[in-house]
Amino acid sequence: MKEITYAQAICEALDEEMERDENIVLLGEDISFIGGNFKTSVGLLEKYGDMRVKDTPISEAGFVGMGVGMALTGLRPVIELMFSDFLLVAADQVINQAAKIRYMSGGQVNVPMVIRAPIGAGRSSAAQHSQSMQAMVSQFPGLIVVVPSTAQEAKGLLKTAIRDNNPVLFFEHKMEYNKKFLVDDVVEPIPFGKANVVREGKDITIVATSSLVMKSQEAAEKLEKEGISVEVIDLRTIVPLDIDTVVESVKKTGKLIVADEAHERCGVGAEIGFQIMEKAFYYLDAPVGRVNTPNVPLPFSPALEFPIIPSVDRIYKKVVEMVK
Amino acid sequence: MKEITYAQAICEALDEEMERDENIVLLGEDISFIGGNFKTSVGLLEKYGDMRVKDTPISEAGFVGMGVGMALTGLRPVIELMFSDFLLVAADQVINQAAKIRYMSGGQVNVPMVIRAPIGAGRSSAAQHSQSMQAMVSQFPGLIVVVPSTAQEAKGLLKTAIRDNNPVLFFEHKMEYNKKFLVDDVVEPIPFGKANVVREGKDITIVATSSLVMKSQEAAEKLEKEGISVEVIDLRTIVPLDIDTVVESVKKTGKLIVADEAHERCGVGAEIGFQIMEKAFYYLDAPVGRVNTPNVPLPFSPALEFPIIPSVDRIYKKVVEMVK
Amino acid sequence: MNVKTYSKDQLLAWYETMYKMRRFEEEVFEFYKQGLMPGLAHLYMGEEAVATGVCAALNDSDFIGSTHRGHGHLIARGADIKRMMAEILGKVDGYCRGKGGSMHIMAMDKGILGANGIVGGGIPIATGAAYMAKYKKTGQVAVSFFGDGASNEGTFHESINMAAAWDLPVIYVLENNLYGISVDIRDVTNTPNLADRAIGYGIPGVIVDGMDVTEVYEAAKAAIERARSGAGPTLIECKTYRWQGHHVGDPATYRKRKSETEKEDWMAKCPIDCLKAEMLSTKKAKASDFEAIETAVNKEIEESVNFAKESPYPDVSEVFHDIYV
Amino acid sequence: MNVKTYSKDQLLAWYETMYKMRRFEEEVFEFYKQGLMPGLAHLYMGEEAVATGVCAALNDSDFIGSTHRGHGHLIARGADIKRMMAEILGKVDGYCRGKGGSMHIMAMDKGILGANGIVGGGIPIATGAAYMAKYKKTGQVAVSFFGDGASNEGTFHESINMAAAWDLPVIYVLENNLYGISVDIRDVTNTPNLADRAIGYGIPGVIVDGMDVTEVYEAAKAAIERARSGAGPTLIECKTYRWQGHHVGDPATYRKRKSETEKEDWMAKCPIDCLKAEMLSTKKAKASDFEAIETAVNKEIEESVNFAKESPYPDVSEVFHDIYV
Ligand SMILES: Cc1ncc(C[n+]2csc(CCOP(=O)(O)OP(=O)(O)O)c2C)c(N)n1
Ligand SMILES: Cc1ncc(C[n+]2csc(CCOP(=O)(O)OP(=O)(O)O)c2C)c(N)n1
Ligand SMILES: [Mg+2]
Ligand SMILES: [Mg+2]
Repeated sequence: MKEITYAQAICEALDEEMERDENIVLLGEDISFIGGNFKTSVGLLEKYGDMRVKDTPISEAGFVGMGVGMALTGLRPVIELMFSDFLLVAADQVINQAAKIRYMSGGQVNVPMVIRAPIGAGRSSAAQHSQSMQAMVSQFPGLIVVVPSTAQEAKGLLKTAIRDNNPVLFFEHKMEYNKKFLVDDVVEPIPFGKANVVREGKDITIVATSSLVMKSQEAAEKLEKEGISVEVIDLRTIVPLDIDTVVESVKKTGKLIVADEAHERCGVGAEIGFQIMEKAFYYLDAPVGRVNTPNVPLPFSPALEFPIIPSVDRIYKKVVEMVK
Repeated sequence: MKEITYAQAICEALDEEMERDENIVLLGEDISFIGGNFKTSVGLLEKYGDMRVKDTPISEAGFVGMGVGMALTGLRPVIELMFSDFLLVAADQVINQAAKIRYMSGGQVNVPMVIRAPIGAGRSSAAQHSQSMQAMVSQFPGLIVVVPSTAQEAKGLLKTAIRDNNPVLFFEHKMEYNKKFLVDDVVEPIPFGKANVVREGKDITIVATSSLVMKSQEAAEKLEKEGISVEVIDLRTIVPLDIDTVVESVKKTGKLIVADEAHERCGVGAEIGFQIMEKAFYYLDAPVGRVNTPNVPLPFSPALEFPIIPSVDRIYKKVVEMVK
Repeated sequence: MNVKTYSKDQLLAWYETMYKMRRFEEEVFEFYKQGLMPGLAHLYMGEEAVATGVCAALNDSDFIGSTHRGHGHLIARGADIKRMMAEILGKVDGYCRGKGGSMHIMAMDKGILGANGIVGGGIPIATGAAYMAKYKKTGQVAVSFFGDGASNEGTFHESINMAAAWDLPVIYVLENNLYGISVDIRDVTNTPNLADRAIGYGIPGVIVDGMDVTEVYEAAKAAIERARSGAGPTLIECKTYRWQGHHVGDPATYRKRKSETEKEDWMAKCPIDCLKAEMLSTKKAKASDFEAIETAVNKEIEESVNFAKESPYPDVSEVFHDIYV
Repeated sequence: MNVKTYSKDQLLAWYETMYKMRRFEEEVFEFYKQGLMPGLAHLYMGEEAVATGVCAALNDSDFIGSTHRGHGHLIARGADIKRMMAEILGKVDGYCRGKGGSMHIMAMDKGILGANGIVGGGIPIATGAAYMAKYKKTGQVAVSFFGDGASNEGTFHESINMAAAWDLPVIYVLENNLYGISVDIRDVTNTPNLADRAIGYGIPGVIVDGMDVTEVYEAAKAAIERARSGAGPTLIECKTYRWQGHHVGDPATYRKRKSETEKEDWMAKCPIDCLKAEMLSTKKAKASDFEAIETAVNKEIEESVNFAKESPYPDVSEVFHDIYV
């Protein structure tokens, strides 16, 4: 075990995978000389050279599309978008191209590429740099959508993403980058589509993504002191979705909250809530609850931003509301 | 009353509004000389000239962004995207700019613009020309999302869209364009956020969007002969969402199907189903059902495409499954 | 037309390729008229010299990226016309098992990175193949075909800029057929020669007569050599014209706005007829040489039509295959 | 520096504007260092002559579109620095009631279409304002400011092409400060002068010394006259440099890759100091003239700092306002 930051864990996953497979090439803005805007590729330029760690111009559609071409011809590009908000500039290449080419070709080809992108609010970055794009991309078949929680999870899931032969959207939470976590000395790839029960409980289940896993655990600890026993599930991947683990948990607890930082409408909470209604209707003791960013653009001022970020407190209150 | 096609109804709405307000300017590919790829602007070039009916280059991000600038400075652009799939090429301008500028400016400005775009499968247009983008854009606050059903509805709702001071995504169903409908001689704007009960029933409610309203009505007629009474609600707008009308109906019928052609995951069905669970949990006799395009890209071959399109038959079967 | 430099075999091979494209698409058009074809198709008729000249200068292991108007590119790369035909009819023996259709035919075994339904969508993809070739030092090059209309998409700009900055082995072949659907390129740019855009990226921009296969071949050969040598990309603008409307069924009323005889003037430059006439008049070949080719091609086309018609539709279970590996 | 042509008042007005920008951002930097400022800010220091020269040539009713590095553009257009300061601190008296922050200040009353957090995102928006002006025949022009990095976004290409095709009254001001964050523009383009890209659109591309307010003014004036006369857009590339890192707190280690003294060499060309020195040496003005300006500006800055600090944060209920009309 060692203590490293979430950013370092990403770095290590990239490094270990690049060392293993020379077909892995990194593309992105400011990833080489300065090691990435969030310092997730420090030292890789020096080690792997500038054809494998490529600083791109500010041309997201262009370099994501280039990644698609690289993936079709034998490479395994790992692309960094500096903020997940910029997916919108490259959306056609991600959703109309990468996600669909295998299907449109009748299975002739794979598109083994990873797009890494930071999500989340909390830095007063305002409406164009604070979004969480995991719900939007989940609408479209053909993509795998990963929302890692801790540094350990991020490292293991990123390895899986890089080895996967499908286009993977890998969302890192920008508020976690500088936090320290305990991480195993050797981290193996973590399989996709298998949610992780990180805390057992019996009164209510929270299924959470990304940093909301840690926030849910924190809320659960507080709630335990008040006699409420909370089960927390780290969803890990939205696509594929491990609904079975959630169903099992709900059969036990009878109550469910879905916590995801994307906007509420047509979000991950709606999808999981709907599926639980289909698959565990008669076990539910109450309607499923959700904790999201409300349907407003992210405001700049901390006086406005903090109240709407899904927080430990908001999760705590939602549990109390549903359990009491 | 007169009989006109859905495309003609769109044309008429554009014409009547342009006549009324010289600030309305149309932009899009092939909209002027040939009157639009789906013939929804025939005759308008001749009547309003080429500064008001402008054929653009194939530069969707550019001309949608231009529309934003026009809207900020007093015009009311109405932009045609030839297929809703191409929203992805212009997604940043729609979602990061148009949807957020009012908010980011603290309410200083409005962005009165309409983006019209055809949705839907059924023409063997394959994965990049058959998508239904209404669920994706609904994720993002700041946009109004309209999904008209008949020609009459399209005409009335398009007028409202053009007079609205917010960015409006207006999705027309491409399989309707050439169909004939009875339309009132004078069509008034239809308010947003007010769903329309188009058929009363007592055993189950279907809330549907776009062409699935007509398909649901057709299914309901068949079902009536078999003694099943179906209430059909035309949702009209996804944002704002008139959940109250759906709740009222479900209180009566106890059962709900949501029919929308976008992909299932994180779709309109998930959102409405979730809200119904929250707001009418104890009235529901069964889990909410949904009829969507399954989570696969749209295939080209009719042998593959037809079975997955939300059809009268699929709606019919879903009702039978839920009512029996 | 510079037929002198080339051997009879070479010239006849080009003739054969162009003739095959033309015949192929005549049958596609028939499919449409007979209501046999699902969806639409965008015919390359009239532009045959472009794909033929460019692909003749490529090695077998090189890559091409194609467009919605892709039949010609694919045939020039030697794609199996039986499987193309079957794909166009949505049959299971098609290249994409019926999932792609005319606008999405891909043939990775021929280095064909796919046709593309998104205008401009394929330009960065071909550029990525060139990046691979440069990094892996494979000596391959990539050709990106696209239209005048596509040159106004942001991806054109972004891709060429990166290729120029990094000397990627890619050739951008701009098929300027004057129109993007109904829109005259001259109404939506201020650039009489789109090849001039190359200047802004510090790469060569070449204009060629896209109706003359020899001229296209020469420009492509030079650009490909340059790319393979590590000197970077070239933009080649081929001036050409499509005989048919934008897609089968388009009446193309917009053509007469600038000139009543626009279509007829261009048809007089038919790349196939002109090559034949030039070879006959310079005695490079005899009428019987052409007849032999035509007979053989017609037979092949007939076979491919029958193959496609007889091929079954995919089973509905296929809907759920091929999304994820 | 061509100070001769201009009146003392004119020159001192430019001095004042540039000095105000500099002082404004020194205080923003202080906010950051003292932990008073939420988020980040991108400082314009060093580039003051560009916005000053361009905006001096505009009429009050014209439009500008700004970027993430927008303080200078706004001040040059006469935006209220009190409300700018308050916005940067996220206060309710800010231009955007605290909802936008440094990167999204908008001031429609000054024709400022907004700063923009998306690189390249503002270019089509400014172009749209020009479309409005042309259609409504208002005689207004629009200026779009953006960086060297932004010139590699697709929106740059698409917007300029449309403006050129339709002779829209818009001026594209490319602030080439050599870097997009840490990326040296010379590593990601093959185009020593980005102004050359104008050739591909058939419009004038002008290169100016962005450290010299008089040169910028002259180029802007010519381009604006051209635009207003209906002759269409111009691309002006201003060669400039930013004193600070990409944003407050960026150590900017990447600068020394090409030259150890890169920053110092550029700082020696400080647009403010150089104008002052030139005016003093040519006896256009006396030291006391500058002192008077500086004192007045410093007072105004101090007031704006106090105003911003004292302004309250918006009430949390504001979260749900201003999304829809
Ligand atoms: C992004 C996008 N925008 C618009 C279209 C619709 N469309 C299909 S082909 C076409 C014209 C393309 O013109 P050009 O690039 O010149 O190719 P050509 O058809 O002339 O060969 C258009 C506008 C599309 N498929 N994709
Ligand atoms: C679409 C998009 N991509 C990337 C970024 C991150 N980013 C912010 S500023 C910047 C550099 C911009 O460089 P340039 O246009 O030269 O402007 P400068 O900062 O030098 O003034 C980048 C990459 C962004 N905000 N938007
Ligand atoms: Mg064309
Ligand atoms: Mg710069």
